[in-house]
Amino acid sequence: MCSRSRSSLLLAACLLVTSCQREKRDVRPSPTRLAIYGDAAKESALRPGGPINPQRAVTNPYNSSGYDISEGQRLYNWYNCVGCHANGGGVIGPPLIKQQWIYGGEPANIFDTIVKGRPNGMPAWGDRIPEYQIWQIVTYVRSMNGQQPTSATPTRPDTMETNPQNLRNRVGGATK
Amino acid sequence: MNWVGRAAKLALLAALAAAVAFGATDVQSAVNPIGPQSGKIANLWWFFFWLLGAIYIVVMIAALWTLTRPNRGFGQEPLEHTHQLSPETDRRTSRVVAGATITTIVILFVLIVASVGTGKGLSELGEQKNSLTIQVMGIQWWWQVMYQTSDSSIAVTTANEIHIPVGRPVQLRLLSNDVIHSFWVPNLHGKTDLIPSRVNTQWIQADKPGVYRGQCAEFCGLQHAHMIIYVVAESPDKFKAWYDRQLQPAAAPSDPVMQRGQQVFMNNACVYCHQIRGTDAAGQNGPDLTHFGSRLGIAANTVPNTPGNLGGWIADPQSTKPGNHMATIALNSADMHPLINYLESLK
Amino acid sequence: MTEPKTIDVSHLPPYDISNQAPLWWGQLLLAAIEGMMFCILIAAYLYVRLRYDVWPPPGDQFPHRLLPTLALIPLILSCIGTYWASEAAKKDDRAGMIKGLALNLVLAIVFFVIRLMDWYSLNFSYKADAFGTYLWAFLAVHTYDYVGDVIFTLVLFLLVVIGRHGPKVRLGVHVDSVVWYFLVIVWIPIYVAVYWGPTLMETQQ
Amino acid sequence: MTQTQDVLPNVPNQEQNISNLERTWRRGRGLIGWLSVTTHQAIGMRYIVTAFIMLCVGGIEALLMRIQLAKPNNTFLSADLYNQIFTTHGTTMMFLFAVPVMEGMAIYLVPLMCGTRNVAFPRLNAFGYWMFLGGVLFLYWGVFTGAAPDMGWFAYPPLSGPQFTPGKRTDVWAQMITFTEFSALCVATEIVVTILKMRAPGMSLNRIPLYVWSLLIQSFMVIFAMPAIVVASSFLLSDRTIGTHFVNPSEGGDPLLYQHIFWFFGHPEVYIIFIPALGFVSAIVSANARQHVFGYPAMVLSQIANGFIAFGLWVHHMFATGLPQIGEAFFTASSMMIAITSGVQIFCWIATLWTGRPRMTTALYFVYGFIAIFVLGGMTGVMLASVPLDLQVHDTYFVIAHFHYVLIGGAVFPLFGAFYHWFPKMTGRMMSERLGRWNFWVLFVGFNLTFFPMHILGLKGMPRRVYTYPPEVGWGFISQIATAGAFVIAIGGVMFLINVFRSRKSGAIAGNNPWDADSLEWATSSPPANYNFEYLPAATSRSPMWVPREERTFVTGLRTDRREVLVTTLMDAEPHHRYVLPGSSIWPFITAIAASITFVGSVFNPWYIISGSILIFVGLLGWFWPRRAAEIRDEA
Repeated sequence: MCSRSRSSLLLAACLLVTSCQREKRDVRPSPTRLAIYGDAAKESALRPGGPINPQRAVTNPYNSSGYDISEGQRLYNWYNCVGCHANGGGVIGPPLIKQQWIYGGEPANIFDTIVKGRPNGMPAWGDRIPEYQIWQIVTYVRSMNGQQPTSATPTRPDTMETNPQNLRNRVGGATK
Repeated sequence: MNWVGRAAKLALLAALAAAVAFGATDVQSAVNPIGPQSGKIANLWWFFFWLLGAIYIVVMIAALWTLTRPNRGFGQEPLEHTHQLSPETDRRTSRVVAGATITTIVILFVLIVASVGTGKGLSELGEQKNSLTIQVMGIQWWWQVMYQTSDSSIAVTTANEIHIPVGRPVQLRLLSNDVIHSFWVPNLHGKTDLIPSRVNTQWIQADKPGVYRGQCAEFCGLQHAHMIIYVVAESPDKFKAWYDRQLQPAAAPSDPVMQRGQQVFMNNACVYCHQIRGTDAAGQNGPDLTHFGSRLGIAANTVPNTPGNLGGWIADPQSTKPGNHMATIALNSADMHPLINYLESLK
Repeated sequence: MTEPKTIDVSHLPPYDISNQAPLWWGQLLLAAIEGMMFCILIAAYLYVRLRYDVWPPPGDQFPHRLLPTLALIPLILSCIGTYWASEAAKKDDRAGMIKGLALNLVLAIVFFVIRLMDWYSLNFSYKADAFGTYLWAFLAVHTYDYVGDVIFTLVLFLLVVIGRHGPKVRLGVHVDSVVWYFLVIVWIPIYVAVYWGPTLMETQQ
Repeated sequence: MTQTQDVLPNVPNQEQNISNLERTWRRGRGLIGWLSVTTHQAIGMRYIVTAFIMLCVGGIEALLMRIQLAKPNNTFLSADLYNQIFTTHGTTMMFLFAVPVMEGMAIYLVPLMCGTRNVAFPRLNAFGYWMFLGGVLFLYWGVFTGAAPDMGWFAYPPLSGPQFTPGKRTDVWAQMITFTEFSALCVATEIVVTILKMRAPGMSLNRIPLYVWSLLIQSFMVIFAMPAIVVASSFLLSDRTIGTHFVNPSEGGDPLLYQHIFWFFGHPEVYIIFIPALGFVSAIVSANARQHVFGYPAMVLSQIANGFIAFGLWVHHMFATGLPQIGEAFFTASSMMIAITSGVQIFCWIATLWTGRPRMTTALYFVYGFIAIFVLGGMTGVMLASVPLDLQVHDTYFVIAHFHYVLIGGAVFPLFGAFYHWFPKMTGRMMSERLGRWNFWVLFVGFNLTFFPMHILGLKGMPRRVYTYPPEVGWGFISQIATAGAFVIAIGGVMFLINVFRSRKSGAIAGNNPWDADSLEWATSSPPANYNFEYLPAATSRSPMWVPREERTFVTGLRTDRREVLVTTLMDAEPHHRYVLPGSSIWPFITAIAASITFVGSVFNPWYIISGSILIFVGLLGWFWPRRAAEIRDEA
C-alpha cells in the first residue's frame, strides 16, 4: 500500500511542479534594472588575453510561464516590434518564426540581439526598456517558434487572424 | 409565542437602521441623485422600496400569524385523524389564496408599467441637440477620455477624469479594445458596459457642480478594483476655461530643473507609452500626460495626485497597483526629483 | 383483521420490447439533450451570421451544395433499415434484424463517404475565422455523434449475427432506432442552416 | 432483520422471499464491491456527503473573502489570490454543491416516494456520481496547482479568452463544467424515467407527491438547460486549445453571444437548484401541519409554469450591455411574471399552515426561515427585474445580497430543513431538536447579519468582485458587520455538523414514520433495506400513509431471485410489465475513468478526444455486453 501511495504522491508532485511554473503570476519583477551591455552573452569565448572571469550564465527567468508570455505578446505590440517583424512573418525586419537564426536562436542570443541591436536596422533597446520586459519579449518570441510548452502559449490573440500560431502551422505546411 | 413579537420588532428596527445608514456617506451612492437620469431612477427605487417593503411586512405577518392560532378550521374535528379539511374551510381558504394571487398580479403589473415608463423617460432625456460628445475607452485598468468636436474629430484627450458643464446633457460613446468593462457613476446614471466590437452610448447630466466618483462595474481582471473615474461637474465658464487649457500643448519648460526632468522623461521608456503634446513624446499605449498636473489622481485615481504619490508610483508601480501594465523603470534619485517636478508642472 | 389487499403481477411478461420500456424513454431523453445542443448551435450560427452583411468573410469560399444534397438520400433511406430491424426485434425475427441492420450500416457508410468528399472541397480551416469555426463545429459534432452511433449499431449487428440475441440485445436494437431517427432528423435543419441559410438571409435584406 | 412491513398472511413463504431479496440486492464487499455498487441509497448518500464537503470548502473560501474585505486597503489576500478564491467559491457553490446535493436527495428519495426498488438506470447512476467526483477532483487539482480559475464563475470572454487569461485556468473551469453537466444529465434522465415509468400502481398523475412533481420539472429543466452550458464551455475550450473563433470579437465571434448562451443556461440553473427546495418545503409543511398541502393543482401548475418561464428571462442578466430597449422591456415583464408562480406557492403553504395544526419541529423552523428570507429575496428580485433599477444595482453588492437571499434562503434553508426531516429515514436515528433550534437561530441571525447590510453596500456603489476598496467611500463599517455575520454562519454550520455526527450514534431510535408523514418513503424501515420494500406498496390516495392500515394494498408476484421492478403506464400507473434491473457492475467506474482521461487530456492536447473516445468505447463495450448469467429465460 505504501509504495502505491508513494508513487501517487510522486505523480501529484510532478503534476504540481509543471503547472506551478506555467501559472505563476509574480507581478513584481526582479531585478528591475536596465539591461546593460555587459549582461549579454558573448558570441564566442575567444578574447584577447584569454577569459578573465567566467561569463555570467544568462538564463531566461520566465521560461514556460503563461503570464509572462502574454505580457511579452502585449509588449511585442506596445514597443512596436510588430512594425518591423509583423506577427512573426517579418516585413522590413527578418521573420521570427524560423530554425536558422543569423545571430543565434538561444534565449541568451535573442536577449543579446534585443539589448545591443543588430546592423541593418535592429535598434538597441538595452538602456531603454527594463531587463525583465526584454526577457518577457524573448519568451514570447520563443513561444512563436513553439519552443515554449503549448499549455503556456496562447492559441490566438483577440486580433485578426495573422497570428504566429497559424503562421507556424502554415510554415509547417500542414493546413490546406 | 412572545419571541414572535420580539422577532417582528427586531426586523422593523433593522429596516429603520438601514434607511438611516443609506444617507450616511453618499460619495458614490445610487440614492443620492445629482442628475435627471439618476433622479428618475432614485424615485423609481423609493417607489419600489416602500411598496414591496409593505408587501413583505404583510406576508411576514400572515406567515407568523399561523403560529399564534391554537385551534383552527371551521367546524372540523382535530386534524390528526382525518388529515382532511372541511369543505367550509377549504372554500374560504381558496378564496383568500385566489385573492392574494390576483393582488400579486395587479401589483406586478403596476411595477412593470412604472419601470417601463421610467425606462422610456430615461431614453427621452437623451438625443438632445446642443449636447457635448465624449468618447470613453476602457483599457485594462484605466479610462481614456476623448472630447469630440462637432465634426466628430478628437480635440482633447485626457484620462480618468471627465469635466462636464453643469446642466448640459453629455453623450458618452463607450468603447473598449480589450475586455468588457462597465462605466458607472451612480450619482449621475446607471451603468453601461464597454464591449469590444460594439459602441454603446449613455447620456449623463449633472445639475449640481461637484466631483462625482464612479468605478468599473464589470470584472475586468487583476486590477478591476482600482479602475476609478471622476466626473467633475463645473459651471460652463469654468468648463470653457478648462477646455481651452486642455487644447493647448505643453509649454516648453524654462526652469533648468524642469528641463532636466523633461530630458529624463525623453531618455527613458516613458516615451514609448505616453504622449505629451508640444514635445516629441507620442506614445499611444498609456494615458496622455500633456496636462497631467491638473488631474485629481494617479493610476486611474487609485491614489491622489501628490508629488509623494507620483514618486512612489514611478519608482515602483507594482506596489501602488499590483499587476498593472506600467513598466518598472529603475531611475536613480538624481533623475527622479526633476522628473516629478516636470510632470507636476504640466498643469 | 381484514385481509390486506394485494395486486398480483406474476402474470406480466418479464421484459417488453416496445416504447413502454424505460430504455426507450432514456434514448428519447438523450435525443432531446442532443437536439437542444444542436438548436443552440444553429441559433448561435444565425446570430453570428446576422451581425455581418458580407458572408462568408473574404477569403472563404462558400461550400458547394451538390455533395451534401446528394448525401441526404442515403441518410434518409437508412431509416428504412432501422425501422425494419426494430420491428424484427419485437418479433424476435433474427433474419429480419440482420437484414435491417445491414442495410442501415451500408447506407450509413455511403453517407459518410460522401461527407468526407464534401470536406475536401472546403477551402477554409476551422481556425480561419468565425465562418470556418461554426461550419466545422456543425460538421465535427454531428460526425462525432454519427460515428458513435454507427459503431453502436455495428456492435449490435455483430451480437445478433453471432446468435447472442437475447431480450436485452433485441431491446437494444429496437431502442437504437430512436437515436438513429434523431441523428437523421437533426441533420436536416443543420443542412438548411449551413448550406442554404446565408443565401436565404441575403435575399431578405 | 427488522420487520419492514406488516405480515401478509395470504402470501406463501414470506421468509423465503425476504432472504432471497437480501441476497439479490446485497452490495459487493471490499474495494471492488464498493466501487461497483448501483443501489440508489448508496449513490444518493455519496452525492449528499460529497456535496456537503463542497459546501464546507465553499464556506471556507467565503470566510477568506470576507476577511480580505473586512477593512479598506486590506492585504490579507493579493489581487490574484482573491480573484481565484471568489471564482472558486462561486463555481464550487453553484456546480459542485447546489445542483449535486439536490440530485443526491432526489436519487435517494424519488424511488422511495414512487414505491419502487431503484432508479431506472442504476449503472448510469453510478457513472453519474463518478463523473461528478471527477469534476470535484479536477477543479481542486487546479486550485492546488495554481491553475484555479480567476475570471469569475460565469467566465465572460474576452477576459476568459486565450489572450487575457493565460495558462490553463479557464480550461480547468470549462472542463470541470463538462464533468458536472454530464453527471447532472445522467441523473435528470434517470429521475424522469423513474417518475414516468416506475411509479407504484395507482399513483396516477394527480396522486404524485409534490416533491416528486418538483423533481420531474427540475429534471426536464436540466435536460433542456444543460446543453446550453455544454455549448458555452466548449466554445471557450476550443477557442483556448485549438484557436477557433467562436467568441473572438475581431474575427466574427461575439462576446455577447457567449453571454446569451451562458445565461440561457444560467437562469434555469438557479431554478434547477431552487425548485427541489420547493418540493422539500411542501413535504415538510404537509408532514408538520398534518394535512396535505392546500391547492394541489395550483401548486403543480405553478411549478410547471415556473419551469417554462425560467427559460424566458435570461436577458435580465444583460440589461447593462446596451441591448435594444423593447427587448429589455419584454424581459422585465417575464422576469416579474415568474414572481407570480413563486407567490402562489408561498400563499398555498401559508394557507396550509393557517388551516393545519403546525407542530414546531426543526424542519418547520427552517421552513419559516425559508419564507422570511426567500420572500425578501423575491422582493429584491422584482426590483432587479426593472431595467432602470438594474442599471444602478447590476454587478454590485445589492445583486450579491439578492442571490444569496434566494439561494441560501430559497435552497439551503429548505435543504437543512429536509435534512432534519429525512435524517431519521436515512440513518434510523432522530436528530436533537434542541440543538436543531439553536442551529436554526444561529444560521438565521448570522445570515441576515451578513447579507442584509450588503443591500446597503450595493446602493452605496460598491461593485462586485473588488478585492479591496479605499477608506473614503464609507464601505468599511458595513463590511465589518458582514464579516462578523459570516463567522456566525460558520458557527451555525459547525453546530449542524455536531448535530449530525452526534445523532448518527446516540440519537433516539426513529421508527418507520417518526413524523406521521404521508408519503410512501415512510412505509418502509429506517434506514430502508437495499430493496426498499418487501412488497411494493400501491398508492390508493394522494397521501398513502394516512390511509387506514387495512385499506393499504401491496404488489405481490415479483420474482425475488433477480432485481425485478414493476413498470407502469404513464398516466394512471397501471402495471404494464416487469423489468429486470442490472446488478452491481464495475464498468461504470472504468468508463468514468476513461471519460476523465479524455476530458483532462483534451485540455492539454486536443488529440486526447480521439484516443480517449476509444477508451470510452472499450468501457461501454464491457458495460453493455450481454452476460449469459443475466439472460432472461422466456418463461410463460
